Amino acid sequence: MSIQVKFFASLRETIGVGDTTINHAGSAGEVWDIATDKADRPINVLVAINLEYAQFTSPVEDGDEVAFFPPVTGG
Amino acid sequence: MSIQVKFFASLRETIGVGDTTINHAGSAGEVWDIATDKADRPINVLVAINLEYAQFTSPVEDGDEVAFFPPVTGG
Amino acid sequence: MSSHIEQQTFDPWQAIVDHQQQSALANQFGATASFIGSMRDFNDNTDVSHMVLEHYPAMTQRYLIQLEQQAKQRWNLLDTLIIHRVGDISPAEPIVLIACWSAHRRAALDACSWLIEELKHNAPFWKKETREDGERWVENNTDGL
Amino acid sequence: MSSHIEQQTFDPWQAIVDHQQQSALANQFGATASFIGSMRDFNDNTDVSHMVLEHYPAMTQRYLIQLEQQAKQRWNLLDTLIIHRVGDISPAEPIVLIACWSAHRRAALDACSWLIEELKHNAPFWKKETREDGERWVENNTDGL
Repeated sequence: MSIQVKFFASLRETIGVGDTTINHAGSAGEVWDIATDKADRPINVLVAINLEYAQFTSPVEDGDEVAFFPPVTGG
Repeated sequence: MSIQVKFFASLRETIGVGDTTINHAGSAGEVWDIATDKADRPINVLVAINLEYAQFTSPVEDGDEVAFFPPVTGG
Repeated sequence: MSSHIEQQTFDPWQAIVDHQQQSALANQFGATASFIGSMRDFNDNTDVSHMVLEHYPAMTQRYLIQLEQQAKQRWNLLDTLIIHRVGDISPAEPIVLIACWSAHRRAALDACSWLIEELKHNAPFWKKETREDGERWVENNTDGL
Repeated sequence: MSSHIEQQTFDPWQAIVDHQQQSALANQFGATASFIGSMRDFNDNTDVSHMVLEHYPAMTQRYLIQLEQQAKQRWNLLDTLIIHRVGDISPAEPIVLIACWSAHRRAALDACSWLIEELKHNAPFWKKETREDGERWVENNTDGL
């Protein structure tokens, strides 16, 4: 099993990594814990699974791309 | 006493005149009656006195410009 | 703030660019909202080949100036531009341009929307369409839908 | 419908003109509404000299396509265009362009307003400002006021 993990913007700088891969996780929340070595999760962090907004309780599967990022500020 | 009277668009064509002058009138409604020789007044006719929307009961004074026109269709 | 009547066809995008360039507000506006109304070649499912736009010049000018002042009182606008065509108009030509500049987006967007509604309902302009079956004064504006 | 990301500064008005010219709808649209968001040289009363816009490329692309499709389902639109900048941005440069074409005015105006709000709240872009006192990630978008 292989899950691609991405961090963006201020979160990438805080965590200190932009892209990583983990071997196994059951949910997006678990992806966070494994990829960040259980770093505190800021209350406003957003998560996307395969390019769609998701919940931290959402299940993840082999081959998924899971991204974490702060509130968006485009436009 | 002199009052400038104007008719616009379809109303100008119906009445058959664009500009005229009348000598005396107490209200915008009276201006209509005098300037059109008491033509029927379509229910949706609008009136402006000195470039501002007014009522048919609004008083008119010497030197006023009174305009009658159908519902506007610009933009 | 600027409003004027055009007797000839005009390039609405160039008008916006020109107005913006001569504005002293260059780096202050974060938002520009614009609306352009153009002549369609059909109306009520009938082909329209040509249009004449009549207006009441003195009242139009006064009305548009008042309209811009009201918008500026109501919203935090940095600048506004209104241009309206009159005379002979062909399909695809612009009829009306409204542009609003502000620091933040809602002022420009809401003022632009408000200005076109007010103008449509109150500015003394009248359209006469030439159709296959002859000329016809447009009776009333649609509600925008 | 067209949406894309620009790495370099672009001329929003020219982009609208270009898009419109290659459209087959020329004489059908009576209404064009547009919104342009530009970089201001101040924010929260502090001078901002420079900005970097980061995004999540694959998700951004997907999100903007979905957004245009949703707008087209909700309003009677003839065409839409969305352009968003990323990378290094200087004051007065455009950040986002939204343009909507429709037969009647409300569809274009309402869709344009809706699109910028949705994009601001959900599209995965992030701004980092360079100020006198250093770099700073913008924490959250204003509500537009």
